[in-house]
Amino acid sequence: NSGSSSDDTASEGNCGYKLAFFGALTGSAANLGVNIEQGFELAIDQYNKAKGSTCIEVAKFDSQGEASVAPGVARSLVADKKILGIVGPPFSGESEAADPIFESAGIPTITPSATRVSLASKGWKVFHRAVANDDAQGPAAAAYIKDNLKAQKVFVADDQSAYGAGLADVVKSTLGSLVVQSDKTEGDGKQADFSALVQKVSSSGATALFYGGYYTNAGIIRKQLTAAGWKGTLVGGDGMKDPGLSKASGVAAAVGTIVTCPCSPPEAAGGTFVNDYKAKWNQDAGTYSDVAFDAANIFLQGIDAGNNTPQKLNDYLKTVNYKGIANTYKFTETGELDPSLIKVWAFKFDNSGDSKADVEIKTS
Amino acid sequence: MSEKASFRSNGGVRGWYGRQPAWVQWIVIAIALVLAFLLPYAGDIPLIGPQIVTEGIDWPSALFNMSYYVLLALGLNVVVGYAGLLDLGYVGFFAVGAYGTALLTSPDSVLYADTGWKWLMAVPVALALTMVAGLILGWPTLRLRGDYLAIVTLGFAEIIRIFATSTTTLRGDRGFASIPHPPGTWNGEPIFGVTDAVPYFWLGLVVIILVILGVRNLDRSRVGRSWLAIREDEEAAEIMGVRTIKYKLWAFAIGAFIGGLGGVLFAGEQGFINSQTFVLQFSILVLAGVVMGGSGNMAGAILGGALISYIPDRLRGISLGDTDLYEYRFALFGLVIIIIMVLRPQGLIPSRRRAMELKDREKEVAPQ
Amino acid sequence: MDFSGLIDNFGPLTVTGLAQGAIIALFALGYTLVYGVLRLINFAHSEVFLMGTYACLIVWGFFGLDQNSAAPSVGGMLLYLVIGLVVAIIASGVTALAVEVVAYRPLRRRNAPPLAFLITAIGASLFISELTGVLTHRNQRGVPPIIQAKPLFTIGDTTVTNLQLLIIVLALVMMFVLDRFINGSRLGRGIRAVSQNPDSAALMGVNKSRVIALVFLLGGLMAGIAAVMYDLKIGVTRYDAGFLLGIDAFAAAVLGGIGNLRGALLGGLLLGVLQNYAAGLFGSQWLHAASFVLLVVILLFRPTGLLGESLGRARA
Amino acid sequence: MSEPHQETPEELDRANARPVDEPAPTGGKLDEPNPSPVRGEEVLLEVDHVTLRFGGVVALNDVSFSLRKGEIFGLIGPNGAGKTTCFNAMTGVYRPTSGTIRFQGESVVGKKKHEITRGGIARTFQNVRLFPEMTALENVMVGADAHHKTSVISALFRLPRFWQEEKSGRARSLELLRFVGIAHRAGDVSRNLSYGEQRRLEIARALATNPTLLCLDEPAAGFNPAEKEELLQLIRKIRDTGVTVLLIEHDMRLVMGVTDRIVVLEFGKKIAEGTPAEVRDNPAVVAAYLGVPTDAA
Amino acid sequence: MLLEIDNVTLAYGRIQALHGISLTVGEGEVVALIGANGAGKSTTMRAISGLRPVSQGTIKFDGQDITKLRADLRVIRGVSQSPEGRGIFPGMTVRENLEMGAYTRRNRTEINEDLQRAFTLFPRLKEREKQTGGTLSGGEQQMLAVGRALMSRPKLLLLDEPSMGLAPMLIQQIFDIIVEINQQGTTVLLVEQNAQQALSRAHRAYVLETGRIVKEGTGRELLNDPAVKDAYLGVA
Ligand SMILES: Nc1ncnc2c1ncn2[C@@H]1O[C@H](COP(=O)(O)OP(=O)(O)OP(=O)(O)O)[C@@H](O)[C@H]1O
Ligand SMILES: Nc1ncnc2c1ncn2[C@@H]1O[C@H](COP(=O)(O)OP(=O)(O)OP(=O)(O)O)[C@@H](O)[C@H]1O
Ligand SMILES: [Mg+2]
Ligand SMILES: [Mg+2]
Repeated sequence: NSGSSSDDTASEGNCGYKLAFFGALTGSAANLGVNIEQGFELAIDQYNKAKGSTCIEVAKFDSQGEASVAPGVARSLVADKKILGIVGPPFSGESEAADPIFESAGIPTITPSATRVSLASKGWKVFHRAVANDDAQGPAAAAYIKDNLKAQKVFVADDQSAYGAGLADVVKSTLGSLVVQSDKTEGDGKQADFSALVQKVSSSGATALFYGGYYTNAGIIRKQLTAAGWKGTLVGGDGMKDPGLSKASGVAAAVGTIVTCPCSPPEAAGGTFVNDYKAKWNQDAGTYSDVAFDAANIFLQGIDAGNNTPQKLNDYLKTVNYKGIANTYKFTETGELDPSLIKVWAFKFDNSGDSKADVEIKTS
Repeated sequence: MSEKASFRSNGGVRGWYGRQPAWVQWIVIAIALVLAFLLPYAGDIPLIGPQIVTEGIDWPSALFNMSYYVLLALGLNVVVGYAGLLDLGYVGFFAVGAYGTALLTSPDSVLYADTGWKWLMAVPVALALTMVAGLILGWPTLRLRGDYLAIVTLGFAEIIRIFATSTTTLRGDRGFASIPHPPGTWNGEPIFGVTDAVPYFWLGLVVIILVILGVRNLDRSRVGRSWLAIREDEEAAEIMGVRTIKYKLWAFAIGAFIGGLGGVLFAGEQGFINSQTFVLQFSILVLAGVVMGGSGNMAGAILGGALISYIPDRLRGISLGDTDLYEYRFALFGLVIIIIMVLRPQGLIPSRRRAMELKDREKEVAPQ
Repeated sequence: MDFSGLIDNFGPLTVTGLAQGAIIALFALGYTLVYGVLRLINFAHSEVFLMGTYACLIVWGFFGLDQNSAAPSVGGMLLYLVIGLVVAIIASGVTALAVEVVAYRPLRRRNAPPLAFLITAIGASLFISELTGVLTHRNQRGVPPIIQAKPLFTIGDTTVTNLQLLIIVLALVMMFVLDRFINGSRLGRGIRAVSQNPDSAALMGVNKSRVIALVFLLGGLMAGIAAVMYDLKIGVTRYDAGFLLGIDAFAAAVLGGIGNLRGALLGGLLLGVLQNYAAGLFGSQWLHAASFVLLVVILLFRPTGLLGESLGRARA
Repeated sequence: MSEPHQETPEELDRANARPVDEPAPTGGKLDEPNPSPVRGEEVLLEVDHVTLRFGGVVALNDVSFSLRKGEIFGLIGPNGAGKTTCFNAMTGVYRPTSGTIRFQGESVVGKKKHEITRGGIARTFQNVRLFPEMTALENVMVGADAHHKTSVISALFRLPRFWQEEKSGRARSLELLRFVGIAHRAGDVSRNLSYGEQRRLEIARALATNPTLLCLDEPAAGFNPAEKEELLQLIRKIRDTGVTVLLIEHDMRLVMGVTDRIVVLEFGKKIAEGTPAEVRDNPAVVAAYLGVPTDAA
Repeated sequence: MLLEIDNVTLAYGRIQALHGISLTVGEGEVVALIGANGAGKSTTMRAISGLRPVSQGTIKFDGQDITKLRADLRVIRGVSQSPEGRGIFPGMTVRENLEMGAYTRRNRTEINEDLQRAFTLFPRLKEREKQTGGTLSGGEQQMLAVGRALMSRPKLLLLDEPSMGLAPMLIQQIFDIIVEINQQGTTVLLVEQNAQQALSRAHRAYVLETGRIVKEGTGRELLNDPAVKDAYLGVA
């Protein structure tokens, strides 16, 4: 019955619709999911406040970040006919499992963080990606290592996740002969003793270690490297851009660690996002909180413009050109961010325990 | 009077059922089957329905998930419950079934150029593969006793997972996408689409029924007797002429086959698999389900298998005060396991044999 | 395969492997002790360890120490270390006893079949680790630098740090003490008696319940020590730390012959070193796979582990 | 009283560790004259110079004897003399260190346990080893299955062979339960049978494998005098159906009353062989085993 | 009365092993319990020592009800059993096995005295002091079991078939030892298949058949009872 009544209530002022977050809210991958959800919810909150009523409702769907759970959750999402758009899914694996369902239901998605290249090549019309894919980030990280760190010997390792391994492979091939050795570890939560990796890094004489993986493993690795007396720089991708890294390793060990991110520093965008976020959630904005905030605003702008069906909203995304706090967004035919808009920044961990914008990386 | 007495001594639903004439039993079975097939519409029952169906996860999808958990429980029940071989790595067979399907059908597979089969074509090959995997696991472990077998099976499952994660052929976390769905069309639409999980559940149900029939046939035959004899006293069994090696291997192979069925269905419904799904906790959970339900009894295994999938799903969206219990679902689940096992060490629906055994054992506890 | 990776780093890989193996061995003792007496795998032992890893961090937190603190002086180091050990031992011991009382004792009262014990243990394990996960938001918790790793001496191109030495020596000492206790003391004899013949032990006046409690307590004690060493070596703990290392420890106990104390030590050290070699030779992603392959191969030839089983026969 | 030698798990492990499926050492003694000549009757089982050592213990020391078809043969001797070990060697549990055992002209050494059973040797155990959680009928049917050919496939699809064998196996098992006198307990779990019933059930289970030779290890243990008398009748009845019986027993009334011939072992060596009357009067046997009445000592 | 058993029943699962037996053992007596295999003799012993729970009836020791007492606490009160099948700790040395017998006692000098006494009673054990229990011969294990049971200085000694597996000469000896122990003040309840020997040494005796006491009397009375003679004393 929700389907029939929604048409009546929705017609006035484009209210009464929902935007959905789809991603991990519980489980071992919840940190990233919660960052994104909170950015997303903040945007809708601000929109509703401006309207003076709960115009657009927040719908949350917890996929646990697992591909095996995602389809069932996605089906329950598409059963809700009031939902016009989805922010998510955050991970590439769950995207593979859930996006076909969204595609078949015709609900537009904007993912703030699923960076697997192949997602854009499946012919999904509802797929949109608000960040650069792995192909953009890898060369940037390599360029930073070569140009800014000027490292002569680089060790490359990854956690075998699709994300981490993909990134590490690009870095490896871009750096070429600078890579003296490489290794792979087990994934997040599957390994805690990295002494073999640490030993290899130490004895390789490398001054930089690129680790393709998430901050959880990276924090441990950084700490064990420091304990073993290795003085080089740890470099990683956006999966490591989280204060959790320094919480594990200790701030002192984390200082100087470089993370690249296909996003601009939110503080650079001016605005009040950073403070608003802190005020609402009582914690600092995390990785991709800002992109999710932007993604939600893109949808809200579209709804405001009268696109009150998933179909219309999806068509709207084809034409959008939105300047948000993290970036300016314009999507290509396949749903990728327009290449001209892709920026990759390097962030550096400092004494605050968090990463601060360092430089924008130019990959010529 | 005597009727009543015998009711008490052989009480409960099972006692009642056992005393009915065959045609009543058939009607009961038929009604149960119809109800099972109607489960996706349980939400439409007034009052009770909303209490049953899940929130936050599509109810038919939850049912489908239950169906492959039930398959896994049924298969593990053959290995652990019937043959008494403690297997802590059963998820390995589930993985082999799913990967077998993916390798033969997914465009991401290295074999795609040569195979690129439809789902249905891949099924028999994938299942044959799991049976071989069962034999490969079974053969070297034949000499091992209970707890040693447990760690070795656990190790095998981990080796399979690590292998899947770390070799390029099995694509690790990248996984296999676009695995085709089962075939068939209805009014020009494919029956097995992406948005509606009901057909998948029905398919799962049909497979479960076939498996139940098959396992029941084996159980009530020389094969089941041999398994039981092996579990009770392996050497005496062999001296009585039971080919223990052969039947242990069959137990592994049949268990693997059923687990593989689960994997094949899973791959066909998801369309995407990667190495993240096949973690150790999964096996341990299924084992907990089998024992909790009542190991050695199919009804118990079915209930246990369904519960381990259903309980966490049903805990979605339930809140106590301000806290959403969903986050606590596995902690609560652990608690539920302890409570069930302490109250019913023989399982929720034990086999008659086990129930009796426990009753006897309880009387023999020395003063404490 | 990277033979040079193994050969070049052979010494350091051995030493770090021994240190990791010593932790695994201490952890494995809990499995072996309980198995020796009750013939059951205490699946919840991993959470006994987990509680130890958190307890010392919490108490260090009371002293204002966290992952960002500066390293304490030598005196402070000893003080904190002892306090951490004591608290971790208590926490692990209490957890072990609680598991015994809540999850096992009711089943023993009912003479339940062995599989039932395994499943309640799994339930207890799930409950404790998941609850910890929720309460810590599944975040990692960093460890204060109680011991600043410093090279102590060098053999060839292999440096041994103070921490590595501490871990290995502590494990050996604890093993020795435990061995003496089990074989030399009256209570230890009681434990051996129950493991060899529970009925006869009762006829000698041994209180079986007390022996069982003692065994859980001893296992908890060793796990507590292992937990502190783990914290110091790894530098981080998390709600699933116990599960992860627990599988290694269980494998080590079985490898050495579950129920055999010295087997646990041997199995732990062997596993730790082998994992490191495998990581050197094939890459770190194969380290667990290698340990399971070793386990399978050894069990094929020795179906009851390297030293055979039985707590009672630990002597032989 | 007897001192039951329990086969502890460790011992069994040790025995299993010995590869039983290595090729049998063929002693080449077939042409040599038979050590215990059989007067024209068919030899069923031939134990030929069998020696069996456990580490330092010599459990059987160059033992030879042979059984003729259709007789009841007694095997007696003090505790630890090697009687049970002899059974174990015949049924494939242990492998002789040297010597051969031939059954119907074929060596059984190195054969698998279930092959030996299918070949026609069945046994009971000194300490009852039933399948405790299975019913009496199921226990016997496990024995009957030894000669069934139902495969997993025909059981799975309920092919005609399954129905046929299941039906005949059940009928035969019930008949055997009746034969040993416990048909009324067919549906009871064997653990709940009394000791005497369990021993009978073991005999029924062994008979179900359709043996040519039935080996009974102290079947009268646990029987009172009246029950022993019944057992004596049962053993005769079994023999009358054409089954040869090999009997280990410490109860001399039973042994002397039922056996046709007896071999006496001591410290693993054969010290006497002959009819019950001959053995009873053999001074070596009296000294080693029968002894002087205890109250006169 | 040192031990009073009143109407005790006991079941193993569904097997009723004891159907309401009553018996008494007076201070300083040797009481024998005879009966066929499976009659319930060992079960009676297990009920007294607390290894099995009784389903009905009471057991009083030294005037106190011990029916629900844990086995190890009964040892402290003075009940000690040499069990059927001997129950040796196979991985412990002979000495350790004997010391296990004194587990509930603390006084080292007394324990050492008793250890010496056990070695005097069974010189063979002294020879084997450092050998592990599992490697002993059957007869030696039996001596060890009896010696171990004495180590707790029991008021009541329960011996379950102590002559089992012993050579004829040793059988004679063990019965002599029982008499000697008894004369030193220990009450003995003796289960024996060797009825001839048992009855001739016992003050009183009970005959057990399928879980019921069917006869009682002095040792000599039963020795001459024709029914007993027929059933339990027949030809060797
Ligand atoms: N697996 C084994 N390892 C070592 N010694 C063994 C083993 N099995 C039997 N023995 C020894 O072999 C000898 C013969 O044992 P066996 O069981 O054949 O005796 P038996 O004649 O059947 O005696 P009983 O009348 O007590 O049953 C004994 O000394 C026994 O201790
Ligand atoms: N653990 C057990 N489980 C089931 N039944 C048992 C158990 N122990 C003994 N019984 C049964 O209880 C009854 C009494 O046995 P018990 O051992 O007391 O006899 P007993 O008089 O000591 O005989 P024996 O002379 O053989 O030692 C027998 O029927 C026996 O089969
Ligand atoms: Mg024997
Ligand atoms: Mg007895």
